[in-house]
Amino acid sequence: MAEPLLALDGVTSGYGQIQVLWGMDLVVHPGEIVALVGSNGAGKSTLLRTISGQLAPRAGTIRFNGASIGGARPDVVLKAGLAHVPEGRRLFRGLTVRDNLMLGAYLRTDREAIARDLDWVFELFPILRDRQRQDATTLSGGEQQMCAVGRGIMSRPRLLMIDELSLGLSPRMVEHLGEALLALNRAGQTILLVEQDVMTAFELSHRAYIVENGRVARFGASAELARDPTVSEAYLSI
Amino acid sequence: MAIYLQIISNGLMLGALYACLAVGFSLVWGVLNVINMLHGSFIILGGYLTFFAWHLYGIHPVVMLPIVAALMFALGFALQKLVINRVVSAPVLTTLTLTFGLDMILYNAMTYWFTATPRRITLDLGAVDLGSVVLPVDRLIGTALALVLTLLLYGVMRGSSIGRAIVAVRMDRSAAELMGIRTDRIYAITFGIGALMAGVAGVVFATVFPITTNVTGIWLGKAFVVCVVGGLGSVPGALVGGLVLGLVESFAGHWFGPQQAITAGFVLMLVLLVTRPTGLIGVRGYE
Amino acid sequence: MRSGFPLYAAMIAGLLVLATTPLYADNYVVRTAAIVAMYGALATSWNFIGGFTGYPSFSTAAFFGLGAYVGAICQRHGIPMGLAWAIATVVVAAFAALLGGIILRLRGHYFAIGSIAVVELCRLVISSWSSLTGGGDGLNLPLMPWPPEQLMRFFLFVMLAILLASLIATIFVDRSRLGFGLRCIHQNEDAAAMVGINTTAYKIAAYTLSAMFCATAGAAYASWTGYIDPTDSFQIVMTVKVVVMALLGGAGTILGPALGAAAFVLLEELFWANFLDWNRAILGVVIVLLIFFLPGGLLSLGVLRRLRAAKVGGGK
Amino acid sequence: MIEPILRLDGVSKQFGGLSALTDVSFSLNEGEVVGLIGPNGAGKTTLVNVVTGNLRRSSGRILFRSEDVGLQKPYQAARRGLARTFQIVQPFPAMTVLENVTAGALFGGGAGSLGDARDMAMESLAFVGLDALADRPAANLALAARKRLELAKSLAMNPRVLMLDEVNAGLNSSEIDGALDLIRRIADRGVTVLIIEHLMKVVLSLSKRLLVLHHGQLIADGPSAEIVADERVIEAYLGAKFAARLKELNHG
Amino acid sequence: QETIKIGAPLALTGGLADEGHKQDVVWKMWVEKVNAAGGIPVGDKKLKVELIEYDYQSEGQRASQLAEKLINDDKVQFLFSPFGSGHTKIVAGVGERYQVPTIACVASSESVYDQTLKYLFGTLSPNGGMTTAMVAFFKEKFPQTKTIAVLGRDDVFPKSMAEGIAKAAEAGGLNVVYKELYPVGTMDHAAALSSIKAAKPDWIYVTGYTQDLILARKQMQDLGVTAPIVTMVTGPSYKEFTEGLGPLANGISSSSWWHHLTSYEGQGVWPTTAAFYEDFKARTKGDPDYVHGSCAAAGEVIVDALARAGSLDKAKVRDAIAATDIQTFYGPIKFGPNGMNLSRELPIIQVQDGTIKVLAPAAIKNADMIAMP
Ligand SMILES: Nc1ncnc2c1ncn2[C@@H]1O[C@H](COP(=O)(O)OP(=O)(O)OP(=O)(O)O)[C@@H](O)[C@H]1O
Ligand SMILES: Nc1ncnc2c1ncn2[C@@H]1O[C@H](COP(=O)(O)OP(=O)(O)OP(=O)(O)O)[C@@H](O)[C@H]1O
Ligand SMILES: CC(C)C[C@H](N)C(=O)O
Ligand SMILES: [Mg+2]
Ligand SMILES: [Mg+2]
Repeated sequence: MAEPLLALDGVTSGYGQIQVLWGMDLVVHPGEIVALVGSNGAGKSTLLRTISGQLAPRAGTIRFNGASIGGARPDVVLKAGLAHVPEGRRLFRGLTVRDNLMLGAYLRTDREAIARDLDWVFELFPILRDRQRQDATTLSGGEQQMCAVGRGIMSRPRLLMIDELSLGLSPRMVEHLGEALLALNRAGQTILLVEQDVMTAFELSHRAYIVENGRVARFGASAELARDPTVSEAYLSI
Repeated sequence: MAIYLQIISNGLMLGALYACLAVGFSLVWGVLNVINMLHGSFIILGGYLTFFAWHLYGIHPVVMLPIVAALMFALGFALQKLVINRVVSAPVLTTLTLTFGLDMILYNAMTYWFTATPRRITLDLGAVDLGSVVLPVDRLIGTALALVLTLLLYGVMRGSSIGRAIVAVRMDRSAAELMGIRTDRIYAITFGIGALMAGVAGVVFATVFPITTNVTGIWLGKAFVVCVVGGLGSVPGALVGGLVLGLVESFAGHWFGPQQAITAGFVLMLVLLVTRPTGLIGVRGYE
Repeated sequence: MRSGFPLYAAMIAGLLVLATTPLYADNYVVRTAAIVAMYGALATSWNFIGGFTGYPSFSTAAFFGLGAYVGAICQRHGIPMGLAWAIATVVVAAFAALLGGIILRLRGHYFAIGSIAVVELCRLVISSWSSLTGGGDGLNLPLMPWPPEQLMRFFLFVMLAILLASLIATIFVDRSRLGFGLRCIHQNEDAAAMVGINTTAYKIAAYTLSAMFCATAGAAYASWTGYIDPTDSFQIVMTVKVVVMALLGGAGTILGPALGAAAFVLLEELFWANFLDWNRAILGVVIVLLIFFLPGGLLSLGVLRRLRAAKVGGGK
Repeated sequence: MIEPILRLDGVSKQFGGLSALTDVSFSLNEGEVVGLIGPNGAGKTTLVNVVTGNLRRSSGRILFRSEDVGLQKPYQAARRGLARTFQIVQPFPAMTVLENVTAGALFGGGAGSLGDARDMAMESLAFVGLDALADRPAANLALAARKRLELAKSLAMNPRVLMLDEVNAGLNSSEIDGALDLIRRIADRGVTVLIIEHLMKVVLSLSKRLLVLHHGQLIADGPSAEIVADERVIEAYLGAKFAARLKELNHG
Repeated sequence: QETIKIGAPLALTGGLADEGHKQDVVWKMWVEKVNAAGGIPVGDKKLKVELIEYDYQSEGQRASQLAEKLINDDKVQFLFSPFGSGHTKIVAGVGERYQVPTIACVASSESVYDQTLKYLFGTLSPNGGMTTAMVAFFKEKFPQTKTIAVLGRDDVFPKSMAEGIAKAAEAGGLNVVYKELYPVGTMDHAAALSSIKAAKPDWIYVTGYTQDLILARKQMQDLGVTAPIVTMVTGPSYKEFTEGLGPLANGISSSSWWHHLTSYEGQGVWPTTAAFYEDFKARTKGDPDYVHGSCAAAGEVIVDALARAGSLDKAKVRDAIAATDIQTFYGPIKFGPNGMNLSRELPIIQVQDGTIKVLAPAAIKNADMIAMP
């Protein structure tokens, strides 16, 4: 099988005294959508922060696209083609929706390509086109999530990591975002998705990892996990 | 009526100087969220550099402009990176007190080396007499320079990706990191620009006002007022704020006498603080 | 949980040390003690708005100066000294309440700037209102016909009384729902309103408290020096000094500000006696070091922790 | 009929040009548990903000126990018994969990003294099952606990009406089940609950009655069962796929 | 071996640094001379003089603190008060409290002395002496003078001068077309000057300390504000003024308390004005101005008083000083009931091509008044 795009091997990480990750192993192959699910505090966001360089791994290796990026600065990681859409959107107050999107392309210089990608984001999320001059932080939660994802796309990443896609979104919005992600993926975008709503996660992803207390508890093809009774018992009780 | 033309032109010329004086302060405040009590001393330091270059080596102030700019940028950059950066995200109480402490050091050093004796650059450029209005040439030049420099900064902030990054960092540091922006560098650059603008303001002032450590507080106070009047962290804000303050002081001075001139400025500031905390221009993204 | 004992003990001890200086030290030391007490009172007052409520107020010099002027004007109109001080206190408290209603709407940096502007504005108004204040001439107060030692002792005790009053007020507030409410505001003003705290009223109360004792101190100071003028009565430097003192001791604690004031004044004396040319710079260095290495103030030092008593209000 | 405890009457809210709420009218009856759903940006949070005085309504009347409270300040709302939780939880970070709740009891709950307030606080901490963490600083609670803290704080203010803005967002299934049970018990105390939620599972299992906001307008108000079948609601909010999923659940 | 200690809080840095250094120079000069002569005779022995100076950095509160320090720690028997009426008021208050005789050499505003301070004595004569005489003199020289504009610094001395001149001018039949005070720290006089320009006065009278005046003069030039007579008090009394302004200083008139062209004789280490002038010239290469003269005279007052008191007893010395009636190189010194040196004819001066000329009194005049160039 082809060389994985992202490969974590025994990564541990945390904040100050608090250790959160206890040796995570994880791979993402080009063209995949991989989902990370797990309860609150499991360490999903911490994992993403560690990959994107906001936290330095305390042990283990992170290889991206053949090169080791463990402990590299966020800008380096991003340049390498790894974008991180943070939990809770984190849009820039005081900047219009458009400017927020443009900041996604901060490290890029190819003007016309940027313009094309902006258009493409507006097609994915038409509401943003109408609101492009509004202060991004006065958008509703859902609108903000779209803007955040769009901002991630604007950096033209090899791998797009999204934390808590559906947090605070209406079912319809989740569905809409889901379709958007699938469309992205069909266009060749590899995606690592952190998701609370396990059902959505399994529907969207090819493979999934279940994280518990900073370790991988289970992983495998999403369809199979979804069918697995023990899993649905723990996570799918609607 | 002639008198009013004069009053207005006085106000505008003064205002341009104020704008130039405040814009760096406003930027640092807006972006680093730090009230830089050093600003007044930075201005005077720029003035001293200009004066001694002129006094000892006969270097013309205009020639000193880029040199002072470079030196002050370096100073500001270093100061932020080595000292201020360590508390940059602390509450206003901490940062303000820190810069105040730093100012005490710089102030003391300047008073010790240069003494409090006011220094003056006398170019004696005369004045253009338009009959009803007289415009001192040195002020005209100062005004022009002030405007050019301020607009230059605006161009940088608005056009360059550095400018955009500065705003992003101003709003959300860690999210900015995820955009590939190096926040520590941006902070240092911003503070550098702030010091740079203070320095060049000093150069301009050296030809118009006396240079002495006694007035650091006065200029700092003006910077406060201009910022609040115009709106924080914004170049256009500083420009508007400066001009408004200049005019207000000029008219108040004419109508109610010089004693009320300065008071009027502060009253205006307090009123705006309460009624329109974002200033006349308001807080916006760039700038 | 927390016992007030070490707190009170330390407080009494400190006051006694200051109060007994006349017994063994010369007048200049007594004067220094009085200055310590005065700044102690100023810093302790600042603590209400700056420490408990977390509003970066730089108005101290305004209240001090106004107190001085109101007191002076009263005395010049033949009102006896004590009464003049009382009037000064009340008038300035009222002024602070009104002013607070306006500028306490501001937050963070805007409030800081606003509160500094107040100092400048007061100075300008006082100096241009010559008919009442003598403008730049300043005002002379009736000199007190006492021998210097007695005079000095008198003002030492006056300043100590003001300090004590401000400390008692602090302890009282700290234990009351007011203190608790203020600390909530400090933490998160919106959430505070959400749980039913009348934030506006509470902030005004804190601001007024922070003004009162400054006013009394100012009025007393005026009677003491016998001459005041605008430039020396409204000094930005003084305003910031007081804040630094509070931080130095530990903002938001009961004894911290007073302790910080003592430490600061003594340091200043020291540098001043020994390095005239550089004393200002040295103080600057002290401030910088303080910010970096002692952000919690002296009371965050292990030894003194136990005096820290006032942790988040009323939590008992 | 009995007087509704909270009644909105033609309430609108504009932000500059944008109209976040348009002529919204409905009323809540004492003890009712009502769900408020609607797409993102429909104006749900804005609605809550307007009722609690965090935002000033542009027009219309807001009646609490038939008293017009349209101009009240947040703290007044709190003292009247109009409590709410925040979509983004807002604790007093440096205070302990207990102190956080004590604040609610003391200022909102009208406790006579600090002592009483602490007792009331302990009680509602026990109620939400946080009593174990009472002395932890609120800052380092995990999300689920923080949301419970938010609830405990509101409870300590012994509210008449409690508005919950997405208290369950970000919780996993087991945690949600806990929350559901908790909210039910709150309702059993006779507290009127307006629950804003995107997780239909939660909304449906709690509330017999649903309000649907869309583009700031109230497009539906009625029994849950009917609402989820309502074409416009499906169109505007649920989406065909989810509606289908719901159906088979109800049958299966 | 006991010494006579004189304490001097001085502004060696800050806004009044220049002025502070003037005082510093002369006093040091005087102390050396006295001690070289074996000291000051008190009773039957001669005591050396020790001068203790502290820098109060031009900050009033520090001035009073240092005064206390001088009295308590250094146990000085006399105080020399610092420059200017404002700070003199502050220091005098302390001296009074400790009953330490305080000599003010650079405070000339009655308001300083009107507060019944028993221990304060001033070697300058009241400001009044500089206003009425000047109005009369200018009207005589420039009969067409009808209007005057006054701009003064809002500070003890400059303010009292501004008000004094306005009164005197009205009394003298002039019309005051503009009278305003500018606050301490004003950097821009454009507004005021523009208003003055519009009023077209025959006489412009500006008061302030040297640096204010240089600034004002320069901005007058910039804005083309002028009049036949331009007076600045006390600018031209100082060489800093003329040096700072160069040609711009020409034509500016002023008044002063003393000028080295005077030829007084009397007791003390300097028998004649000339003697003082020589010494000073030799030491500083510059001309002395009234501040120098007045400060040196302050020393003489102490010498004389001690001789008569015959002891260092505070009260005795104080009474001796009060009874002073001597002739010195600086002129006669005799204190009025309020402790100020009695009025006398004060020099009216004008800058003419770069140097100070004396226009009056006739006795020492060395040039005729010219109109502003
Ligand atoms: N900045 C921080 N400092 C200290 N501890 C933190 C910090 N951020 C998170 N933690 C702790 O790390 C653990 C994992 O947090 P993380 O946010 O990674 O969980 P998560 O899986 O993303 O949960 P959620 O679904 O709520 O986002 C939690 O116990 C949390 O309390
Ligand atoms: N302060 C504001 N200024 C301008 N527009 C605002 C402001 N607050 C909210 N809005 C707008 O009002 C609309 C309603 O926002 P609101 O937060 O109430 O939606 P919501 O129903 O809570 O959405 P979500 O479920 O995502 O939280 C949104 O379009 C939002 O952009
Ligand atoms: C500068 C001098 C004129 C001082 C002046 N004599 C005064 O009383 O302040
Ligand atoms: Mg997370
Ligand atoms: Mg919402």
